[in-house]
Amino acid sequence: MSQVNRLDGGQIDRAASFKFKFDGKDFFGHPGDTLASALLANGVRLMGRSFKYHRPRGPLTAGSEEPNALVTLRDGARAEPNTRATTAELFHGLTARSQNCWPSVKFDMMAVNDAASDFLAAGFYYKTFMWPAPFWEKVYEPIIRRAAGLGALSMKEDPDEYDKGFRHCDLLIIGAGPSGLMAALSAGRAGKEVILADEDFALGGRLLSERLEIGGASALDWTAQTVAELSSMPNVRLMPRTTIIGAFDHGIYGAVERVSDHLAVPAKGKPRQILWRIYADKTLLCAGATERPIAFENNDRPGIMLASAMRSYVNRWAATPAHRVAIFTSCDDGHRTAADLHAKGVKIAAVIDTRAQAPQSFDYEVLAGAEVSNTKGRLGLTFVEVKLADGSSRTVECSALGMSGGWNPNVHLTCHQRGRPAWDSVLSAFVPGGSLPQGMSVAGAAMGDFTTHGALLSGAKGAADALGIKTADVPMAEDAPPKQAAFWFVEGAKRAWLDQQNDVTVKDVVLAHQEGFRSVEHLKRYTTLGMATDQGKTSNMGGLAIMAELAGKAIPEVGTTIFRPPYTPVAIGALAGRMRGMEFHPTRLTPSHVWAKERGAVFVEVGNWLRAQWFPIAGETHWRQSVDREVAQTRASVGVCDCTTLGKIDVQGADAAHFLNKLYCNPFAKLAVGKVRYGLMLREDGIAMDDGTAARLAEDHFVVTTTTAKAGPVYQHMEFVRQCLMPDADVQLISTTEAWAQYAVAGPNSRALLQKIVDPEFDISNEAFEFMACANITVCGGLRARLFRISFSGEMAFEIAVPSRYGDALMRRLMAAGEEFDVVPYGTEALGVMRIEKGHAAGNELNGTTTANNLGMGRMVSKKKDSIGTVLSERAGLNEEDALKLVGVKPLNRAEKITAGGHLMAAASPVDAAHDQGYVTSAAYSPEVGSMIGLAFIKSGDARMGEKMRLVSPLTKSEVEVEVTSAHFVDPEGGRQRA
Amino acid sequence: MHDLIAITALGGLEPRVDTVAGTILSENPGLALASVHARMGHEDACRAHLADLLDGQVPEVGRTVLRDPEAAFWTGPDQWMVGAPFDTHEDLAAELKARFGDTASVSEQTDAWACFDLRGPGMAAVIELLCPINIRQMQTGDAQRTSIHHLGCFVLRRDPSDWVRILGPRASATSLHHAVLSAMRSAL
Amino acid sequence: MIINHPLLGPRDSSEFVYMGDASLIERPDPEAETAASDFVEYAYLRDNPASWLRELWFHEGGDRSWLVVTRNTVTHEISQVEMARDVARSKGRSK
Amino acid sequence: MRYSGFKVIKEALSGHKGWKPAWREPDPKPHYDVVIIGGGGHGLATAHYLAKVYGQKNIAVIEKGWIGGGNVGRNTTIIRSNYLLDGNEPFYEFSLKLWEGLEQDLNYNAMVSQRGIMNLIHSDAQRDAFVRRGNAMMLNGADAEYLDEAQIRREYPFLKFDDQRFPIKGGLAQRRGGTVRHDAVAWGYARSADSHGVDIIQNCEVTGFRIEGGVCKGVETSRGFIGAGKVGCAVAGNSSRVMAMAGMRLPIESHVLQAFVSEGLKPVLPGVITFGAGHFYVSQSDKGGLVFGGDLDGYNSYAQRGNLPVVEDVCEGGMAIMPMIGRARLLRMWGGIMDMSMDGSPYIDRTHIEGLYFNGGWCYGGFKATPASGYTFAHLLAKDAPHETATAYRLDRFKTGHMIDEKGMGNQPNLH
Repeated sequence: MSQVNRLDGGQIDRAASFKFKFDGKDFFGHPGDTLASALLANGVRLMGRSFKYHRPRGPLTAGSEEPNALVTLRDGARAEPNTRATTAELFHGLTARSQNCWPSVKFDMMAVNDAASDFLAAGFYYKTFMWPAPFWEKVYEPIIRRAAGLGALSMKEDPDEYDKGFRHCDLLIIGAGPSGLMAALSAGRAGKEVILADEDFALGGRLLSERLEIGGASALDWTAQTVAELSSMPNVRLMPRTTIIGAFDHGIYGAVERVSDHLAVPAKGKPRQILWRIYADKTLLCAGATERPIAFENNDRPGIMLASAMRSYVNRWAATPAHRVAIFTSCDDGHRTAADLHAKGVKIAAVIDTRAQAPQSFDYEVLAGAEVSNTKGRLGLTFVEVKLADGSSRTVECSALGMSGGWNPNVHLTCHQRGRPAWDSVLSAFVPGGSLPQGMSVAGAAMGDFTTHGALLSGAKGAADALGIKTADVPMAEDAPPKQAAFWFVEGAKRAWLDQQNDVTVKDVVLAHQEGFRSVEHLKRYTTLGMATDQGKTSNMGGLAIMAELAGKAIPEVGTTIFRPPYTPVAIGALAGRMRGMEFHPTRLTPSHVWAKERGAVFVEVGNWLRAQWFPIAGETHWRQSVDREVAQTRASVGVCDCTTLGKIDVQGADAAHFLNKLYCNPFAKLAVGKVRYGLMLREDGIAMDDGTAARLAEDHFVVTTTTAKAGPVYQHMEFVRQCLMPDADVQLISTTEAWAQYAVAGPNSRALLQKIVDPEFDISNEAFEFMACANITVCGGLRARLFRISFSGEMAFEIAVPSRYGDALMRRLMAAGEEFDVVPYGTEALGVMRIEKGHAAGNELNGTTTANNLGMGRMVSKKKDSIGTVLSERAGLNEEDALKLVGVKPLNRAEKITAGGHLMAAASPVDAAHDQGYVTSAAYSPEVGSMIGLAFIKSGDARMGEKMRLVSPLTKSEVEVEVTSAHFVDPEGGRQRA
Repeated sequence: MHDLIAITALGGLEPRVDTVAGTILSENPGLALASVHARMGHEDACRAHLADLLDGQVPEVGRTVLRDPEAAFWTGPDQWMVGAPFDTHEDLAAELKARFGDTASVSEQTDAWACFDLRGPGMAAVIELLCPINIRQMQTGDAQRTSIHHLGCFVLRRDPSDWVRILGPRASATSLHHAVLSAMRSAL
Repeated sequence: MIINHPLLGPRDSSEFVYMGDASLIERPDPEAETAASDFVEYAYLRDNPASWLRELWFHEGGDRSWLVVTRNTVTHEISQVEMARDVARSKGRSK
Repeated sequence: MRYSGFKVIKEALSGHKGWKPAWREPDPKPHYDVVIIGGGGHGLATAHYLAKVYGQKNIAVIEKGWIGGGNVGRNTTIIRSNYLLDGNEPFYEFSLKLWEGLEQDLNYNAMVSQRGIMNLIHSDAQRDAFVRRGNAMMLNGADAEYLDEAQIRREYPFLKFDDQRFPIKGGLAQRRGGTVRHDAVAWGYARSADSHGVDIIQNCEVTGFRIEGGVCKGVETSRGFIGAGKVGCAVAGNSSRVMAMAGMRLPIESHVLQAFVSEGLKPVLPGVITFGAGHFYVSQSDKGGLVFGGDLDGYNSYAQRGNLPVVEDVCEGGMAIMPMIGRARLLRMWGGIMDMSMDGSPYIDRTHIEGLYFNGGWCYGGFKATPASGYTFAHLLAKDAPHETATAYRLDRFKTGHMIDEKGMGNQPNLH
């Protein structure tokens, strides 16, 4: 098909042609076209179907406020549902499909809903589908759900990348129409840092769509010169294709830049879109205005659109929706459209003006005091019926109808912080209200300055006022005072659309009112008015006006609606940026990672860390084989485990001991230099927060360890205590977690192994370096290191730390030196098995609800001193007689499984919540015990040793008989670790 | 002298260098770091020692003192990070402790951080895609802590001003490197 | 939001960790006879005003200072930012 | 007027002239037996059950603005009873059972849709915790189901399984969980309460309590004094503001929770899915929008709006687990005020002032609790004793040390 509706002129590049496809058919357009303008140029008016009644629809607008012309753009994984044809930039090879129709946009089976529309009035579903009860979910809802939605997801991963970025400026100007350009010019020339953002790909706003003059020359020339001057200023950044999506607190704006949406595929390494966070000292909103439609019978047919949109299509894109066009207007602006179209050679069938005093024209017929009473043409307008001033009717043949009900300032961003717009009775429109977001002011049509000169002037003044600079001189331009009278709907219409996408008609609003849904919020929710993808940009005001009429009140008394971010819908991918896939969270690698990978370790995510979980060797086919071997070999000889992930906090200062005494519930003041002590930290509410060790390296120097998971929160807590509770204490803190590679060397041969690498001047014999000792030492011929004699495994064990960059080499050295002892590297699984065998609490036990008492450490809580949490740990509810106590459990039948998360029931009790005795926190197979074992919190557990209980897990369908035991399955006396 | 071989934060034996459109990202393992935190009541003495070390200058809030061999930047109230060439000052913390004595708490920080130098005409555009720092206003000698892809980092603007140094958590060096390199490919 | 750090100037609030009412600085005397109920009130009861609130923010992604921020919970406007340590001292806290 | 399919057809054929207002707009009477402050879901449900189940006659619900304008009108519509602790689980299971019969009870289709909820599991420790929870649910008579990775792949093939930073290891499902058309809940309860004689008084703001000799005699309002035998306060989000007028400080902070909806899409999600390694949960509405949310913004707020960092955090979670939504667009974001309690669990209790009762602290669990909250609050108001499923929700539990802390985060509300 050729471009039958293409006119002369326009801002398109006719030298080049883009081939594109819509609903399987090939078309041609030009650079500078949108999909909508190119389709109109090709004589296509029908582009989509409405949500509820599946009415045939064409574009209503030429911009981002479009409710109707929604298509699925692109194919395959890049398919992008609900894309507005009116803003989609044409590119070579573009493909688009209409949506919400089957089998085709011209013949849509679901259009049967339209015939049944009487039964589908607002809120009908709340009143029916209730009987019989199961039918809602089994019958009715599936039918309704099948009809839901507009476009479809591809069901494939989005292949494009998105970036996030941050920009700062003195003045953010939102919208590059006359006021925005003038403001940018003023601020730019004054040397201020300026960002000028516009959602369009071309800067100029309405100037691109009008036949106007500025300063005696064409407005297009002025626009081009202005943009050129702005581009040359290093302090001005022009951001076309960028939508300011929201005004957030304190001058922070979200902006989405569509970097590659006008390309078939983004260039390699380049993002599809960028979400910018703009930090603006001041903001000038120059967002323009949106023309209002008029509600009349069948006002939704393809070919019926806003008059200003027609002007845009004709002037900017040289595309007319039809060659015979009528205009329905309540203000002078409709006549401007008629004049522009006429000038371009489009036949104006008539201008139907609601006003008796309508201006007349020599070029076309004007029907004053007339209204459109109906329209015809199922898939595209064929004629309109007009009720004339004298009450008679006539028809006007036309294939397109422009509606002009006046203009509404685009106040959306002024409301993002819940500010309310104010009513301007001269304009019969809402204008920005008093409480704007911090730093924001408004200029141009967004403020109600509807003339070109007014816009230029208010842009210049807006910039000057915001920045305290001189107001720039403004060129002359059109300055006709705006005349707009309110005209919202034609009386007596049966089906007159307000919200075209959601199919909300005047009648629905009347029904809502009749049923008591009279607040604006009730109206919106009951009828879905304004809830569609256009967020009611063209429909909310009409709904309000009708509510006002029904209530016999003025519009501002009925209320306003709040506009919420985003200004236009935003791709979820853009809001996520690069934080997806393997980049969702940063990955933390341990110092032995490279070595462990070489060694074939299986890794596991522990918070953001990746840790070696186990190290399979040849012949092992199941993880348990590896883990059992690692445990057995460690307990029999020696094993090495990377425990760098534990938090390490350097605590220094004269009051360091005093400080730790406050933090830990057990005493620390008298810990000797060269010694380590286990410590339990409580939250102020008396619940255990974290445990770890504190090593006293010097009188005024401790190294505190935390669990891997709590390193951050514990550090924050320590800073709170230091700065807010003990502000005069001489204590300094810094995290050193990643500075040191720290390895546990555990097992009866651990000392012998370490003696091979610890420099000989350091005696690490049991006498010189007993259990819970610590020291600064050197290894491998002089490398500074720290050595701690602590044990998580229950074996004789050490933890040795060296600067992280040497961690890899130290691990290799330990493995080499340990060959003679059959040294084994072990991972987090074996670590877990050995700690469960020893009954050490870990994250599963320190779950944020357990007390020292529950953990069997009640006696550790010092009564002699005040520490965080001690007072509240004494509350009755935390010290009841049958409080949970940490114990061990093992199956009576060794072959049976202990399920972590299983609950414990007394031998003969019913299995229900009322008889719940506790739960298993951790479970593992213990090579030493020869069966699975578990740690459990059981009511009065410490008094129930030997009791036979049932471990039930209905979720995993298991029930096992267990015996309550001590939590210390291995070496309960602790002889091994002291050896 | 010990015989253990160091690896870089990215896990290699040699530092990594990447170039995109003339802007260069290089891993820098040659930096020894130690934090110096004044003891309560010894703030003035601590500053005096610091000034003594840094040719009479003490980095004020948000600033660095850039000089050789030792340099420093402000990290918090009465707290600084001191840096020096690793080859000559590997045990920087011990050197500083000897100098500062009881006037400051000193902690070795060398391997807490991975260090990347980003340098070239596209530096500012890359930084804009990484963190909220106002790079157009940032002066040579400014130091800011910021967040890059959820990683707490220091960004120092060096001399010449097309050069920033990024210190990020060492264990996440791979993620940080990936983030910066992706931003370079995107912006440049 | 932007928090105007007393030392560092304006910083994005996403660099901070929030803890809540700054009355948490005023930890009761554990030796007092009423300590048990004082601590319950301290730990659990809040004014929670719909107006100005003094609250604790930790500059986790910055200089690790705790700040006391006076912020309006209805408008999010911030009127004052202080170093929590100074506030603690002014409340008589010491070691 | 009863609603039915026949009625809809009849009205359609006669121009919808016969529909009556869903509720009256009465002026306040000088005295009621029970005055409920708050015309949200909980307050309206309380009135419904007081009238219908507990046979009370003289009841008013007073609402500052329009009914259903608070959190019942701004949530993510999820219902479930997948709680861990004995203080909570029986209550939420009771609520789920009430949801299951709600439409017939109210003669209003609130579109209760039991499409199931599935919590994804990403680590061994998380699995242990979820197994414990699933067992607790079943021991309390609720349904729960453990799914292994293979089952998740079969049922949710569109999730991201490969190159996943936190691989999916399984899931805990509750098939009876699901979603409800949230606004319809308020309207349905209001219409039913109204039909049982309850006066629903909109645009009537409480400005004070009249308390004499330790006894609450009624409320001062913008429409004059309204006397009451008993006053029940159900204004979650604003509990502290209202109860401060009675001189009470509460164990509550108000926080903003944002929620989001995408443009309408053809149905893809079978039920509710929650990501276990980030802040993201999602379902799809009957209109096709993806309804999703994540974590609190984290700071005290009454502003009903949030900020970008949390928007981004939530979308990051969404893209991590479900990268097919990258090209779907976020249509709207909004914020609700959450009554964040000190242990993450609510309060339904008498106060120290005779005749004054309190219901609040719902954190972000309020919507799913609506029926049981109304029922048990009605029980408390009618019988002066807690309902058997709500015995743990005492205001003094922090004094006694009987916290109900599902997440184990302690006395910091923004972490629950």
